[in-house]
Amino acid sequence: MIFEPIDIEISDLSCERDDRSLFKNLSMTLNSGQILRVAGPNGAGKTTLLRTIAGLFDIQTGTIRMNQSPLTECLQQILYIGHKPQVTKDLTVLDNLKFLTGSDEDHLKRVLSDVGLKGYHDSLVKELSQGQGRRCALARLWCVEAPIWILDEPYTALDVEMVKTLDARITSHATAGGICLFTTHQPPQSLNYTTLELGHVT
Amino acid sequence: MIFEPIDIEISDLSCERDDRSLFKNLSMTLNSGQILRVAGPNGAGKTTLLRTIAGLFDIQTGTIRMNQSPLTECLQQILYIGHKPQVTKDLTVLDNLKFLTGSDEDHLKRVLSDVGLKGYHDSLVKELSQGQGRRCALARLWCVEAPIWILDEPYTALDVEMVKTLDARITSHATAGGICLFTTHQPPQSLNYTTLELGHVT
Amino acid sequence: MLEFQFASLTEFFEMAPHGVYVWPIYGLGLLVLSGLTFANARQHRRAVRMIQRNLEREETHEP
Amino acid sequence: MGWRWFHQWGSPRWFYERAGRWQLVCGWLALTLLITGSFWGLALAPVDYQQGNSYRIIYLHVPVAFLAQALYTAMAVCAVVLFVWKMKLADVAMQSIAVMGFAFTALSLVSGAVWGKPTWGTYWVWDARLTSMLILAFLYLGVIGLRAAIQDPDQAGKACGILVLVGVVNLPIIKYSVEWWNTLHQPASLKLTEKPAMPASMWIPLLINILGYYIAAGYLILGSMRAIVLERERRSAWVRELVSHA
Amino acid sequence: MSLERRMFTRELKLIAARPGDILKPIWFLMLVISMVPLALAPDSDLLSEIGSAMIWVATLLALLLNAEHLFQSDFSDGVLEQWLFLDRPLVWLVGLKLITHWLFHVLPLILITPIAGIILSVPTDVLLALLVTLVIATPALTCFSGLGAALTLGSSRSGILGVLVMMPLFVPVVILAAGVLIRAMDGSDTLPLLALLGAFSVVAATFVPIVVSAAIRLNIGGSN
Amino acid sequence: MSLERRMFTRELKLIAARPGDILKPIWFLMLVISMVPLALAPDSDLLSEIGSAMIWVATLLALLLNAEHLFQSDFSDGVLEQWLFLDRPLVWLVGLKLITHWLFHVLPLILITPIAGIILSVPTDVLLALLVTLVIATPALTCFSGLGAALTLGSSRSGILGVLVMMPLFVPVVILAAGVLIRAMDGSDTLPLLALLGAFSVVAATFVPIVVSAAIRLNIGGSN
Ligand code: HEM
Ligand SMILES: Nc1ncnc2c1ncn2[C@@H]1O[C@H](COP(=O)(O)OP(=O)(O)OP(=O)(O)O)[C@@H](O)[C@H]1O
Ligand SMILES: Nc1ncnc2c1ncn2[C@@H]1O[C@H](COP(=O)(O)OP(=O)(O)OP(=O)(O)O)[C@@H](O)[C@H]1O
Ligand SMILES: [Mg+2]
Ligand SMILES: [Mg+2]
Repeated sequence: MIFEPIDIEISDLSCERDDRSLFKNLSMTLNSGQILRVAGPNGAGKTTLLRTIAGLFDIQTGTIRMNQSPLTECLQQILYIGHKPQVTKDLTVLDNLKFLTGSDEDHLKRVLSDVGLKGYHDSLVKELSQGQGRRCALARLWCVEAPIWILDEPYTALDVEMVKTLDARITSHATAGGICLFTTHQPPQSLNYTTLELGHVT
Repeated sequence: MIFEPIDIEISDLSCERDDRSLFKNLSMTLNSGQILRVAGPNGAGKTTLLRTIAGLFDIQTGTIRMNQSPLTECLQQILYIGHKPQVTKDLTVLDNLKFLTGSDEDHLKRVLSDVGLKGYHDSLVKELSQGQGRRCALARLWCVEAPIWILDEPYTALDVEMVKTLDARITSHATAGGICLFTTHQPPQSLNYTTLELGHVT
Repeated sequence: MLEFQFASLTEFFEMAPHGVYVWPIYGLGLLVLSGLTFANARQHRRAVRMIQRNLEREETHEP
Repeated sequence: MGWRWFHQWGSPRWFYERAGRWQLVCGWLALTLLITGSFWGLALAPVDYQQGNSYRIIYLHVPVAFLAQALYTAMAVCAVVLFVWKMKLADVAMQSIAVMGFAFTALSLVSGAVWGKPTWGTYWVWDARLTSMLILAFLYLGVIGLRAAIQDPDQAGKACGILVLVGVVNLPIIKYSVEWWNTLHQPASLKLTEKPAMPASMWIPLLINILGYYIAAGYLILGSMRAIVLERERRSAWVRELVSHA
Repeated sequence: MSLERRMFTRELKLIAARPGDILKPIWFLMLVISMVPLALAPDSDLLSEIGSAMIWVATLLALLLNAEHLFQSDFSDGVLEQWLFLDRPLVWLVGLKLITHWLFHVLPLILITPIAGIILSVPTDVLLALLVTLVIATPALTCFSGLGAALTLGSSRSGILGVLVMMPLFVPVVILAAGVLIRAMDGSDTLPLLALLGAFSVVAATFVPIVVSAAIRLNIGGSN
Repeated sequence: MSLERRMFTRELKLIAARPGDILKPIWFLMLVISMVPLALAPDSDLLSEIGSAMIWVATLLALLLNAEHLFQSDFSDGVLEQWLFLDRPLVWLVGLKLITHWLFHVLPLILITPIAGIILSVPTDVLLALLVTLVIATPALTCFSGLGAALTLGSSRSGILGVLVMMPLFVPVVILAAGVLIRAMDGSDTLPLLALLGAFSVVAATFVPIVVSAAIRLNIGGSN
């Protein structure tokens, strides 16, 4: 599957939080096929930036446009996975994904075996280990057709093998013309990305 | 400061969870100065093992003794930091640490600047970024006199610099005769440790 | 001593004037007892089926 | 011999195999007794000169009410056994007794309430016995609710055990206080009929039914315990063997 | 499967996974109802006089307990923020959520009130009026408590705070319902008051979802 | 600073950080109290007859809402499991927690009841008796609700479940208190009943912390 060409245009974005300027006059354009890692020390404002681009945090100054139209009209194009688990602890893995993705059961089972959760489809999420829970949330990447991925520390709690699987998935998404923004503190080895460094603060 | 010699003797420890055997007949002895990394894929049982040794999860079969006496009598010797935040979101950084460590304010402020939270002592924990919150929880390592440290994924959400600081702290703890058990998926670079590999499952 | 206390079966079922109170109660009692019996049987059956399913799963995973 | 006999109860397998047979015996025995007793009570026992035919509810109401109270005690005994001897079977028993106990309590409440309509003219009065029965129902409900809320069965069992024991300490206090509350101010305007000097043809069927309901409860508890044992022991070799042969 | 059906089945699955969410308020209602005679004397005349009012207040409280969780756990799991990325307007989703909430969480409470009525010896005709007022008034109450729940999502331990914030809005509903019950006891005409209650519910159901979705958007913006 | 003082100051800080924890139950109490006259006819004879009982029930409910959070947030933050590593027996810490809870969360509720009494036109001497019963009975109620809270820590959305589970145990307390109030209205001697209530509280305060700490340990064992 190949996505339509898409671009995100960020201009003059500034954000101040807790009396501290996190980023100032940030301008950039992201095009189809681009993978961008937002880097920076703890508290630099990576999460804040990602949430702003995802439309979850109000823009303080500046503009963000997608294919020339304002952000709020294009939210369906975005897949956002953040710090929070994004899944309901009391539901099974399968039910969670069914609701979030709308895919059918067979497809989801195939996806689950891709992310190493084969046989766990009817475990409750709260019975999973930390990393297994993350895998469940990330399984959405194998289902959804949104071209823009915004992933906040997707590698957290994943073991080495799953990190590789995820890298491969992100690469294939970019090849298909999607855009991926992510943050992480351990730079991933098997991924081609550009880096946006946010100021040093802590 | 130098700790009294201490040893942990684990013999024949087995654990089964959710109908799956996580580890079986695990036996080992940990001595003063040892750093042990528990490794293994997601769901292997690392957290379960660490919680068992910390006395937070009931031993199913086997025994754990510290300096020849049963585990339950030596819990004050242990410092456990797990997946959960371990800090109260609605309190300030300083108040949290005051309660957990009992150290005085001046010392705590010094510790906070060691872990890169200088100037954040009266921020509420919920106003911190992910990594800053972890730093706050880890600040306890600079205050407490417990010889046995049990850390479950301490590196999560930390930036490169803080990872180094933490490595250094663990090393100095071991040099002083303490014991450190930890888990992580990205093997730390600047640390000398032995590894216990838990079985492959997922 | 043991004789049928009612003149006819209809009278027995009417149990004038309290049939409306007596019979539903006995009906409910029957319902509860049989319901619990049935529920137990079902729970047992489901346990067996779950174990069988697990065994089958293991067989497919083993080779 | 006594000790070994006691020890066998620690083995779920031993229990599962025996319980099947006992259950069968109990089931048929209870059926016979209940049919006999109920038919006798409904059709053959003489009419009560005061209450008319409505009194025939007694053959269900009284056995069930006795049972509702007895089962709570049984549950408490199981809790003690669980904590003292760490016997898993006691936890299983606790789980099934809670459900059966609630069912019988509810049945006695409903049958009593319906009986109240023709005799007292109202379904419910705040009589001491009725009130403490209602609270007993809530106690059972608490045990069931607590177990349902906790995922891990071992943990749920222990939590329920604590609750049951605290409840059993309180049960006499509740009963006493409710009685005292009811008689404090106004003499109860309505009373459960005092034990009448019944003719034998009235109390014999009652006795039969009491026995019948007790055995029926045994049958039901054994049945549900077997199912639970099977589910909890699903990993053990004997269960796997049993199921794969079935 | 359409998004609407997915939301609906999810709600059903959640209820199956946590039946307590439905049962707890019912249980609470019954306990409050049985505490009243215990704290008072066991005098059935007095009880039947205050019975229907007690049931109303207790149902109201049970409803509040219910609504406490309306959005909270989805919010803290991060599922609620995913609603923004769905291809339906937020108002629509909120309305859907409120409807399913009324169906699965409020209706059962109403259905249980006759038993409470029997325990407190409420006369049958008053009981009927009670049921009717509850059915007509609860949509408004549900909307308001939903608004309260949405407004307080941001505070970490909101608990019943949101509901308390909304309590003043409940006052007109309670007064109208009490009026209906008093008239029902007298045997006079209850229709005009019921119509007023109904109008209140309709207006609330029309406008409140818009406000609720604004409140949700607001609170998502402040969280991390 | 000794551990005891640390726990104490932490509790104070928490209250300062979330004043809602104290204010919500007070607010709830006042709202319930003001809903009752709204839902009933504004008949002050009837009100003063049932007033003190209503205040008792409302206080009980407010207390329960209070206790819901006794251990829950510390448990899910992982702070509660740190108690096991402190050099005090768990029972001692639990007792301390229950005492601070009573002081900071229950006492304010009791202090507010006179206002509720005025709203419901409860006579002064009955009001006095009400206050005394509340002071004497609430330690037992606090202990029981603490037990409920501890028992249900293991379930993900326990909410008021713990309270519901414990409600039957409140019955003796409510009945005894009702007895005191009725006697106070009559003007007869309330002392024996008060002594009984006091004994109940003392026994509960002695034994319940042991059971609570067992329950906490149990639930920590099952969590991750
Ligand atoms: C909801 C209403 C009622 C409840 C909860 C209830 C509860 C009970 C209980 C718990 C017992 C067993 C007492 C014991 O252990 O000694 C009992 C016995 C009995 N009940 Fe009821 N009852 C109710 C209504 C009635 C009514 C309306 C009648 C008849 C007018 C009635 C007649 C009896 C009789 C005759 C006994 C046996 C007395 C004895 O052997 O002590 N009950 N009931
Ligand atoms: N809820 C909040 N209220 C007030 N200030 C906040 C809040 N959340 C974050 N901040 C502030 O905003 C800054 C940036 O936070 P952000 O979460 O974007 O950092 P980050 O780069 O994602 O850090 P990390 O690597 O630790 O995840 C932090 O320094 C913090 O002080
Ligand atoms: N609360 C629970 N109830 C039932 N089973 C559980 C529970 N928590 C974990 N498990 C099971 O125990 C196994 C081990 O979990 P554990 O958390 O110890 O893994 P882990 O090695 O720490 O994994 P990760 O790297 O993902 O943190 C998991 O496979 C999971 O299925
Ligand atoms: Mg971040
Ligand atoms: Mg883990």
